[in-house]
Amino acid sequence: AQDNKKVLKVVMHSGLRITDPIITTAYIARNHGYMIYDTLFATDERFEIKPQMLKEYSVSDDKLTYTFTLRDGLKFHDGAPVTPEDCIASIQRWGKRDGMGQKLMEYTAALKAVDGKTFTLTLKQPYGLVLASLGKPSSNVPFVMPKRIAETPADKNVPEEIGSGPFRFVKAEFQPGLKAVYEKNPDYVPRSEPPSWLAGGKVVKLDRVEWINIPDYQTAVNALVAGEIDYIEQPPHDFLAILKKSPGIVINNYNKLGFSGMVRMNWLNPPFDNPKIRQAVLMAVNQQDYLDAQIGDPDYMTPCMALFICDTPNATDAGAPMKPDLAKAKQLLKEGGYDGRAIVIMQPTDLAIVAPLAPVTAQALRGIGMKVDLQSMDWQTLVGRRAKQDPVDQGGWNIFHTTWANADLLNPIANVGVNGKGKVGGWFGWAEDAEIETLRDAYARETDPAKQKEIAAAVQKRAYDMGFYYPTGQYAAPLAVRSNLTGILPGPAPVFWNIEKK
Amino acid sequence: MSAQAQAAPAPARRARGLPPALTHPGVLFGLAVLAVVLAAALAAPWLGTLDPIQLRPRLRLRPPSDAAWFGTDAFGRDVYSRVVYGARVSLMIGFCVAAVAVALGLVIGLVAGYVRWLDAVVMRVMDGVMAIPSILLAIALVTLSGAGIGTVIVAITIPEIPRVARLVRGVVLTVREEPYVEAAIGAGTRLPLLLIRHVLPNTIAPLIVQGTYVCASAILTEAILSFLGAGIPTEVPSWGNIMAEGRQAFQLAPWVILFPGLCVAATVLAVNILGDGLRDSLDPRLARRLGSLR
Amino acid sequence: MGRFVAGRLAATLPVMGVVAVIVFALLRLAPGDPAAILAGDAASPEQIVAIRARLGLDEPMIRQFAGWIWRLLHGDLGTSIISNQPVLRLIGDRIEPTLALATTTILFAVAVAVPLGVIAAWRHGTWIDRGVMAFSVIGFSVPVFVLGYLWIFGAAMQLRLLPVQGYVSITQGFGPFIERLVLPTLTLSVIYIALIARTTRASVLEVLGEDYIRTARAKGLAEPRVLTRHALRNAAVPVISVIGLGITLLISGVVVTESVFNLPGLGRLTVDAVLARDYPVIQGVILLFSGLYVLINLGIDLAYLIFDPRIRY
Amino acid sequence: MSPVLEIRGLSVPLPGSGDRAHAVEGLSLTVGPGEIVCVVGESGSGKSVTAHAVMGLLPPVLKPSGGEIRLLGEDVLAASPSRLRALRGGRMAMVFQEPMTALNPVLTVGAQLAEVLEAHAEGPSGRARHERVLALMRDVHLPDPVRMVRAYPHQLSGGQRQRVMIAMALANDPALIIADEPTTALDVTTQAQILKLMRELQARRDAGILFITHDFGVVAEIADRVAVMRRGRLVEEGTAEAVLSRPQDPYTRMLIDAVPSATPPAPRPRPAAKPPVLEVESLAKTYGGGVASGLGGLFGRPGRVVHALDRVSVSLRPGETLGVVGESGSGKSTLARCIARFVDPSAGAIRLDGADIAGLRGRALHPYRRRVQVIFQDPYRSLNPRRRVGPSIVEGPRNYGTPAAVAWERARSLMDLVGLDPSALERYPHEFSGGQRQRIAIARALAMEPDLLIADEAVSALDVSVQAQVLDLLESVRERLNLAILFITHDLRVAARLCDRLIVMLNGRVVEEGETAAVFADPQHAYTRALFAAAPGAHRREAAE
Ligand SMILES: Nc1ncnc2c1ncn2[C@@H]1O[C@H](COP(=O)(O)OP(=O)(O)OP(=O)(O)O)[C@@H](O)[C@H]1O
Ligand SMILES: Nc1ncnc2c1ncn2[C@@H]1O[C@H](COP(=O)(O)OP(=O)(O)OP(=O)(O)O)[C@@H](O)[C@H]1O
Ligand SMILES: [Mg+2]
Ligand SMILES: [Mg+2]
Repeated sequence: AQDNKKVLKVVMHSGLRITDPIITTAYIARNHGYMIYDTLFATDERFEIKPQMLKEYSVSDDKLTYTFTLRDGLKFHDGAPVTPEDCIASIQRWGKRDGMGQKLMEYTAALKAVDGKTFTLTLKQPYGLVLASLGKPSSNVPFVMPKRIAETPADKNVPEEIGSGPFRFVKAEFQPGLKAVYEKNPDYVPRSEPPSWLAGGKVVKLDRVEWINIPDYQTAVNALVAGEIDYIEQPPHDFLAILKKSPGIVINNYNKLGFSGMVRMNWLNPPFDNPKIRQAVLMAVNQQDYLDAQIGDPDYMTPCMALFICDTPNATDAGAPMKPDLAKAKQLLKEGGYDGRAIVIMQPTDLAIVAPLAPVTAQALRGIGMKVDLQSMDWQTLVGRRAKQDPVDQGGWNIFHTTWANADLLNPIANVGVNGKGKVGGWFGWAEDAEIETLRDAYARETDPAKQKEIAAAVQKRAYDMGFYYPTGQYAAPLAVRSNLTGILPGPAPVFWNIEKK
Repeated sequence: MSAQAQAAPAPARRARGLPPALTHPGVLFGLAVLAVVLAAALAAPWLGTLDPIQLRPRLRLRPPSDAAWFGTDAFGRDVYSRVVYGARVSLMIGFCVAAVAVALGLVIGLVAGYVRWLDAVVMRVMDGVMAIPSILLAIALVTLSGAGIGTVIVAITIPEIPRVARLVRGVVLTVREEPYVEAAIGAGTRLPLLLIRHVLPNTIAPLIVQGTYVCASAILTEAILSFLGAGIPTEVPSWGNIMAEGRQAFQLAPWVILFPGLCVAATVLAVNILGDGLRDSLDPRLARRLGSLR
Repeated sequence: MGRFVAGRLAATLPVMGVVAVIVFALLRLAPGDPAAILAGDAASPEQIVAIRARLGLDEPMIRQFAGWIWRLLHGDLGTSIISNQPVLRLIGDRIEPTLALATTTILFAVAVAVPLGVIAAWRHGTWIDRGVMAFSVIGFSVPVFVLGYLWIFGAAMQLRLLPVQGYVSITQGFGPFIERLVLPTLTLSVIYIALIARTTRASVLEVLGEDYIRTARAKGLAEPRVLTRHALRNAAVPVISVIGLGITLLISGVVVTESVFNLPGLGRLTVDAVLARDYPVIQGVILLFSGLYVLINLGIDLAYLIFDPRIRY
Repeated sequence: MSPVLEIRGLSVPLPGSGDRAHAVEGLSLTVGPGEIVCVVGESGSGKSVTAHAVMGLLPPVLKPSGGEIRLLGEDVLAASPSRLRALRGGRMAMVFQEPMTALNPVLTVGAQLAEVLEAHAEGPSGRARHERVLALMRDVHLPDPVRMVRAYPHQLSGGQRQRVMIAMALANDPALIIADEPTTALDVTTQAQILKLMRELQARRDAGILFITHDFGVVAEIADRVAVMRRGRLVEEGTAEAVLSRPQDPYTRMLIDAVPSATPPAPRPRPAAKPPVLEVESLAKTYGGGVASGLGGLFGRPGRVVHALDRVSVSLRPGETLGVVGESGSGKSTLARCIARFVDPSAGAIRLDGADIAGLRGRALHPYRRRVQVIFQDPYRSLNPRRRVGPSIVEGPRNYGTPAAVAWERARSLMDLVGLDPSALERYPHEFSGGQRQRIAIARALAMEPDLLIADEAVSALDVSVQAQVLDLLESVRERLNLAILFITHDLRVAARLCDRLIVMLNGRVVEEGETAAVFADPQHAYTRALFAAAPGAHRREAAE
């Protein structure tokens, strides 16, 4: 039998179903990606982008050509060496799906292999986010796959799970939605630096990691207390108080960056086609209410109006409504000519972390005299429906809520909430604003961090003024683990290298 | 194959339906409990309740106290108020599902039982509906048309219809052989009147009994649908969705699930006991067993 | 007999056809879009459209239906949209826990309920009868998931008698296998004990009024013999019906029980698939369930043949 | 010689709101060894309660309140449950009325027989038991016992089942056999065989037999002594000869007088020949066989083919009564149901006043329905239990457009005609006795002013005394309304009393046809002769006269 000490049983926040971290932005697929794939660059705990698969890289003086050289000993799980062609195909596929990737591709003139270890990326004009994009910590992460797999169309699931990462996927034991098993990749050559966030040496100290999906958190928590599992990625906050008191359980807030929620209005449908009314909503809601309803425990919540996340380089208060102002909200409603129509708010009842947000919004809107139609549905229905650009009476919608890992919101390019492209190329809700797009372009081209910060502040101000979205506050989603686990790395995503079971 | 089909009425030598049933202790008990629940549901605004959907995020998961008799839930809503108002929804679901399933099942069963050439086709469709696991059918129906009381009622009702239809058809097949039905045909009574006057009354007793069981199981199914995330919107409190929302905090705040749970159990219990009582007092077979040497 | 079985199997075809049409139509009419689900949060509408086209979901319904039926007739249930696995394999992976749970539940329920029902009928009107009936009614009245939590809380968390959750295949040893099935079985069987005990009671009660029971007594037979040999055998048909019906009803309980006890069974596969609009999986599973339903009904009819020599097909 | 059974002062109170205080009151009765004692009396007189009390099989609601029952001197009422079990099937045994339901349908005949032997410790075991079962079956003249032990009850005819019951009763050589109307459910020929068997066994085994019946024909056939019960009390007792020929009690006399005589009355003057109302020509009806069941056949299965009617021709004039006799299953009801068009005939013609209605369906039939009315056998099931009598009666006329007031008026006068109070219209069927219900059914039929009345075993389920009243009623109605009546019965004596002409049916065919008197005087077909021979009471009466 296996050595129990070397097997980690984990309950992740959701079951793994889609194994392609490029086709989907789902975090579970991203986490799966970190298990089996490796990345060219990686973000470390000081938000610096460090080479990961690369031995070295250089930038030409005109800032137009980046030259990347791969480390030695990189091998895919099928035994083939990692080549520049694999990297190029992987970047190209990612570039079709990811927001930052698409932006990077807009600026890219060519990706070329130079020799067996080296390839270049040539830009059309200088672009400030090349490394930030390639070293992107969260969805979609530009993972490196073999060329033959990376050539799968970007809108089709990859047929095989082959990477060059520290773990191998045990396909035979994969039960979609239930169980995913990873084993140590013995051929993996870690970097020599100590691990830091997603960068540094990925040293695997376990033989096997089993992701088990227990959809009922009550049961998952009981199983952790009973020692049947070792690790719960996101126990609901209500359980943390109990878990803290349970012997043998440790709460680990590995992800200091945390998470946040957003209230998103649909610009295509009245009344939110009117900026005054979007403004009214922003004046009516109260971040504290959201956090109280969603998290409850002050230890795990941080009010924060910075759209690019507090305590990160782009954090600012610019443009944020600091307090709810109901009188102002009502006045804005009147000015905007709100006609009393019912606002369709979609509430996903099966997603515990998002579910509490909608009723809070509903109550706030009612508070300023709006009519609300709070519709319950499962998350998947919501996901399907929010993609509809139709009017409300034809299956469209007015408001939905969602949550993000803050790692995805750190700048105006990554944060899809401030995308102003509208019906074509925009994000659900389809905010359309030429001014913000100009600002985002400027941000992308800017290479000076200080200037970038200024532009980010301007984007934020514009986003608040136009009512792009309302942040419902930041929260921590700590792990609950058995106390015999050590070496859990802090970072923006849960990773399983460096963990030891004592 | 239906066990229910065999529940055909023997010629009721005692007849005249309900009155004797009203003296059965089970029937009385069931009706009494239902009356109390119904009264509470109707009088909800006058029973010291608060707005059941008013959120008070800062007061979440408080244990029962003077301010909140049954405690508060994860949104800080008053569980007592939600349970009292929830009675409306749960009872409505129980009654509506029972009424609609019985009504439609009755029509389908009558037609299938009497119109021979339609029988095979109709019953094949009913078999098909029955073959689909009812909970999956219900989930699919709820996702199809969006969560709402109406949808949930429809979704719970549809899988019940074939069972009622089978029951009615069984009764009809037996009754249509009764000499008094032939006598009525001989007297020139046309089909619709024949069904209404001679066949329908025989289906009433088994249908009332079946209706109570459908009602009880509908209340439970609503809870299960909520548990699986395909139930009534949380804006509208029902016992099922109060429990489903409270299950996360089952060990932390057991009161959220306890009180609606007790209400469901008590109501379903009462309805079931009522059904058993009605069956015992309306079913002539039992009377036969208890008497007669033959 | 062989002809009867063949005839019955042929008669299932229209039922399965009805099921196929209902399921397909229902699913395609439901809102929600597997492409959007596949794409994830940050996807743009254009990307979703592309995925939909790639999956063939933008074709006319009739074409999709015909294609599905065509492949079905060739034994191909299709491939999951979401996880890219063959539906047959998904079902194969998940069938054991469900089958195991269903089997233990039915066996346990029958073993407990039939004697209870017989005794209640025999002692009709006494406190034993009332006790059994009260238990049955209460068993009917508690939502399954509440019962499950109570078991976990009591037996697994407080007393530490049994594991909280999970499933171990019978191939890895009978002990651990059964250990993990005890609580789910207890949870799920309560309602079936109630159902079966009630039916048994009613059926035996009715049979006890029959002339041949009087004949048996007139022969001077002892009561246990009258009850088992004469009453129960004749009461068997409705009891078997209700057991069969119970198996088909089991599925809703299984869905919940599997969630509460984290059993990797078909119930959860289906609910997940419904929520994710994973059409091929839902279609496959529902077809399987309804096929099972039809087979069970056939089994019940065959059991009638065994239990009642009067029935000859 | 000490009696096998001695009942002294037995009283069994009735629970609650019965129509009288006691089911049985102060009953005393003895049965000696080798003696057949017949208990007669109208329905509800307490015969079965007495029998069950002896067996200790009374339902819990009925508890003897006084008196004693001694079986070979042992008090049965005082016996413990286990002693009682030993006595039952051992010292005493019982044969029940309904052979169709008294045997367990899911056990083989052999198993059920063997069980009686098993249940009693002194019985044989193993091979010997099997031999004994076969011997018993031979004793009761069951054909091919070796094969029949493995048969299930439904594979046996009613008469054979009753033989099995008797064999079961004989198994442990009981001292007392109680037979509760053992032949009532059987047709005459079978009945005759069973009675013969009982007599033969009693002669051979010397057991005492308590034989319950309401049929004086049967009494005349087998009784040594007769006890007459009425409303729970014994009203008369004596030897068969004495009671039958010199009844003392008026009740007994009434019962005996009510038995229809086996000789037909002189042919009554009939109205001048008018064209027939009904002409049935080569009527055939086949049950089963796929095609007819339409769409059902697609999913169902073809069944066994039964030729229930085979080229039957019948004609009937106004004011005339045609009797249809024949054993069970001979197609009598099928004929009636075809003529009334409750079923579709397979071939042939049915002409009502010349119009062929055999092929009509649905609405086309509507105008003809009024003219043919049927009275059914079971008075309990032929009235809708949930409707008052009045609406049941006016329903038909209203269907044909008679104004409500007229229909109700007619209903009231019909109540008068059938000898019921008009207030009966306001009551429910369960408030009436069987005989009264049959009158209501006749009134309902007459309300339609039919040309043809079909009475399908309309008096078979009734007590002799009630039977006589209903026959009188039919007779008077026929006179007054000049009705044609098709009278179906299996009882020759009843047929003789009412019918002008007779047809005898066998296996769906008419085997004999003629004027009643002629058929009685000189039956042509062997089967008709067998029917006459089997009629209970035939010999003794002949002997007596
Ligand atoms: N279980 C019972 N409960 C109450 N009354 C009963 C019961 N069984 C019989 N009786 C009543 O006892 C009386 C005698 O009934 P019993 O069955 O002995 O009549 P019977 O002479 O056998 O009539 P039949 O010829 O119809 O068989 C009737 O008034 C009947 O209603
Ligand atoms: N609906 C039916 N389906 C199939 N066979 C039938 C049906 N009705 C009657 N039969 C068969 O037709 C034959 C004649 O039956 P019918 O009822 O006419 O006999 P009967 O002379 O009235 O007998 P009884 O004296 O028992 O009433 C029987 O063999 C019977 O089994
Ligand atoms: Mg009797
Ligand atoms: Mg007949």
